[in-house]
Amino acid sequence: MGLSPYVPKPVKIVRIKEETPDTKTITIGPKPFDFIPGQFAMVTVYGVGEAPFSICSTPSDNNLQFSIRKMGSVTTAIHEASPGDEIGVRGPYGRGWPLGEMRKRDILLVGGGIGFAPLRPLLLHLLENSNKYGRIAVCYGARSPSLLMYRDEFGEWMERGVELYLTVDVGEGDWKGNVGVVTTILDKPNLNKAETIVCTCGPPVMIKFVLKKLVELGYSEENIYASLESKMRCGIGKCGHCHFGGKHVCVDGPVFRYDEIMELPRGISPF
Amino acid sequence: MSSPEIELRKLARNLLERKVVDLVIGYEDSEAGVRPCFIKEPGEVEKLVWNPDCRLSLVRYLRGFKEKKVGIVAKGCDGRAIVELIKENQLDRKNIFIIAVECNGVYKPVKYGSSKTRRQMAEYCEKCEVRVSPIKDYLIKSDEKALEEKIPKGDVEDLDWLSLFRKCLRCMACVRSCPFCYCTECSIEGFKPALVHRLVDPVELFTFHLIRAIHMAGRCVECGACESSCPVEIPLTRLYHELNEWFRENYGYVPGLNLEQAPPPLVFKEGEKP
Amino acid sequence: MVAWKPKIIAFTCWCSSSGVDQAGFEGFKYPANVLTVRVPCSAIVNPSIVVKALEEGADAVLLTACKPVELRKIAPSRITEARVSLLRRLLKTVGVEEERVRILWISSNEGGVFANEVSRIVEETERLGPLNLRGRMLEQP
Amino acid sequence: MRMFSITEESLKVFLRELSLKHVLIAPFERDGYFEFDVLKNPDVINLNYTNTRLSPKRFFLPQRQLVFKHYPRKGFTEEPKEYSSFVLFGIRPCDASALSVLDNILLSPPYKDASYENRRKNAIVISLSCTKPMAECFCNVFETGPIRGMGEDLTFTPTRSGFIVEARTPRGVSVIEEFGKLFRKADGEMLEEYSRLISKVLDEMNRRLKVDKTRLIRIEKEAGEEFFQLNAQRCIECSLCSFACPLCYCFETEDCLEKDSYVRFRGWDTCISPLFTRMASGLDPRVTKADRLCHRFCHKLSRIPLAFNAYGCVGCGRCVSLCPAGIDIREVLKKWG
Repeated sequence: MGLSPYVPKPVKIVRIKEETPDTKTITIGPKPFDFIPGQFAMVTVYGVGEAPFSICSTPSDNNLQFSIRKMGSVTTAIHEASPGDEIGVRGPYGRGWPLGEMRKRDILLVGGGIGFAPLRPLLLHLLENSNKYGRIAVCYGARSPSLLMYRDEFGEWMERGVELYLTVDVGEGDWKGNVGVVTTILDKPNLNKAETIVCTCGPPVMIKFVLKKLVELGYSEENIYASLESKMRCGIGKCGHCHFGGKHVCVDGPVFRYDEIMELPRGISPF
Repeated sequence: MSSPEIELRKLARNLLERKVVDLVIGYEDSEAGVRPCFIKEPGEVEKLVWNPDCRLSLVRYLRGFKEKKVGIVAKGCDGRAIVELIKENQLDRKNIFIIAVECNGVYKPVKYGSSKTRRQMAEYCEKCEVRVSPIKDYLIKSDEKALEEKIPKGDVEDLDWLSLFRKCLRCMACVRSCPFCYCTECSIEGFKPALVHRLVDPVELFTFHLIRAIHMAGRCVECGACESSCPVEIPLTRLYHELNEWFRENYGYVPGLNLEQAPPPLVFKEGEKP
Repeated sequence: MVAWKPKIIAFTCWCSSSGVDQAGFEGFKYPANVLTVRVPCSAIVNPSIVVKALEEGADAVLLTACKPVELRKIAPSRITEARVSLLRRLLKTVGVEEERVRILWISSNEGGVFANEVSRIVEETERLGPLNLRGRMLEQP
Repeated sequence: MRMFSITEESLKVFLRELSLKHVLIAPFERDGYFEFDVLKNPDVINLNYTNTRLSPKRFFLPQRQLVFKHYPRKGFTEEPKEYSSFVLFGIRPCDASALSVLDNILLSPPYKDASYENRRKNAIVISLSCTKPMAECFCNVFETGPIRGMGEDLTFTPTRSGFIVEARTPRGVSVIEEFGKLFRKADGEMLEEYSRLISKVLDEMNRRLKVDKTRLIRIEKEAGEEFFQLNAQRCIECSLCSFACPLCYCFETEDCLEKDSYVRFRGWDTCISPLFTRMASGLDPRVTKADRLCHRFCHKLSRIPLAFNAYGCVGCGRCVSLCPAGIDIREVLKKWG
């Protein structure tokens, strides 16, 4: 009998980095599997539980990274862990960002808060292979400047040609940038709107208004993608927790195209 | 159609038309058997029925309509449950219009895969001495004779409770159908470290049933909602009856008989003998 | 084969636990298979915890409490007494010997009494035999 | 030729020999209702039973089972490897069909549910046809009965002169070959009676409830608020419907600590529970009871068909009969079928 698909592989935590006051990025390695940007993995804290997390490191990295916000029992246990501890991981699961579609096109990434985690592997992958893709723009918003993730990498991204637009809901300290929700800066990137691929992730309310605004601004509906979230127990379409309207978030998602999102039933769909 | 049924419909129509109540909770007949129904329009009152299959206590639905004025069809035991819940500050007497119906006992349900199809009176109705709700706004007298078939009285001792508990699925139907299980988070669900885990460990079924029994002691009005909704027919009412007996023997307290007598766990006098 | 020894959990309230300590100081001997758990007051011991202890493998559960007469005003020990009485009735009903849950009145200076009583209880529990709820709940008919 | 016949006396011998060679699970009466359990003595098998109170899914998907045991000291993970084989005799065609639907769901690529696959592989499923369907039954709607189901190895059908046996899978044929002397080839008269019986019982059921199942996909789009709100008022949020259902497969996992290991169990979950979709952040895609009830029906009648190409209901009628609040899936079928 083959190994049951529900059994995680034990790996060691290599590094833990505090990203924001409530979010930590853990690095585990060596990575037990390859993945495409946008896919997720099930992370087990032995004796506590298991939860799905987006992989936020680049596919070419030898380690895996997860940015995890302290929320429930599993995430709290991860926050209390230290380098060298053993956690379980299995994956990769789900459909990632549509890399094939992105060839030679402009790309806009729209993230909100912790929702930038699934966009980071995509951004890093695009930068590594920048000759294959067009211009890259990023609109990123958070509730306050201290909640912006990966702040120390912003400089490097911009050096490598990323148009980075930041915004916060409430400014604090010496914040000089834009204040307002992320939809207020969506018109700033000057891209070829009809041809640009847009990838977005964030809280459901943000996705709702971002999608509306994007269509208003003239981005083409078939080029808009969003990554959704749901409770799940298996990651492979067996446990039934993420079954919404004929689609499993874990198998058919978490990345959905605009028209697929519109077809999802009320509740899971941000609309 | 029996005359209590006609009277019930007339009353419900009257109450709804005069806007005395916002809705009437009663029983309706369907292919799946007699089931609860929620009448909001006077035109719908013809759905209401009253017969010995009306076994599920409707009192558990009252907590969903806290702000509304609700008319409720109540048997003797249901009325007692309302009394007890008012004492526990869960219901407001002003908001409830109790349509008391004189009850001669209900049938034991004949469910899927039963080997006997004979209809019997439920065991807990056999013990019941309160056929009419102790508090009421209107009384509908019965015209029926007592149910035809009685079953012999059994002793609690001759049940093997552990083997009964073993059959339990912990589907929570007993908890959810009970008028008294109004906690928004059940003590056996949300605990960490867990007294009873989320997934059913057969060993914990013993703990589950005993904890529930302790919580029901001195409150259970023996309406049989738990027993009749149990898929594996565990006679839970017998267990809770035994604990009620303890309260009667030690404190002379029988739950739900009047609004004045406070439940013994809430009052504790100096020098009182437990 | 190792002879079976009963496992007894004793929830001791703060006052009576100093009585238990005293039994140790003064050199009274009592069986080692009594595990004491100190609690602030005997009335804090929820019957659910007692049931859980029995399920987890205790053969008997003992609650030691202050004597009701020694307390002023309301007597928490009375609450404990009532609860234990109710729980014993429940256990008897479901077919578990009621002697497996007991209450002992121990003052803070009664080490000797505690040692004597506990020895007696261990003896009586030995006579009752193992409870083995786990095994009984798991067995197939 | 896959049609055989067996007399009632030979059937008794067959069962006795079966129980000696294999672990035999069969229906019998206990405490006033019928139940499946492991039988040592096949004489207590009741062949005239209606159906069992609870579905036989627990033999394939137990209420709680071990997923793995992780030993942190030794640094390795252990999982259950093999499950014992058994013969499930006397399962009704609807419940047998539920197994074939479960095959579709749990064994669909790319990942297979290993423990289910193993149990299924090691089990011989022998069904017993319904010639007198119960009042709650509606297996005709999903073509999962009443005479022939979908997931069984052998179908036994009672007739006036003994039983007609149809071998449905190669494994079924091998069972017949193993007990060859007890079975005879079915003659023309019996075959005729068999096909007559199939249409007769089906007609009888069609008269009670006739629904076009292909139209049920509509429920996803057209499900009105009102119907579900009405039933949600009634629903008491117990998990009886899911636990009794022969193919409610959704599971929950729970991690526990043991003396020297971390263990994970999986077991039945129910979509009626408010915890089913609530995430740790407090976000819940299905907040109201009506939403959850809608999901239960949509999942069975349109979402499983969309995702797995099979219907998520086999019409056994357990949820209809057992629901304390009388919520009736047949009303959904009538409304949108």
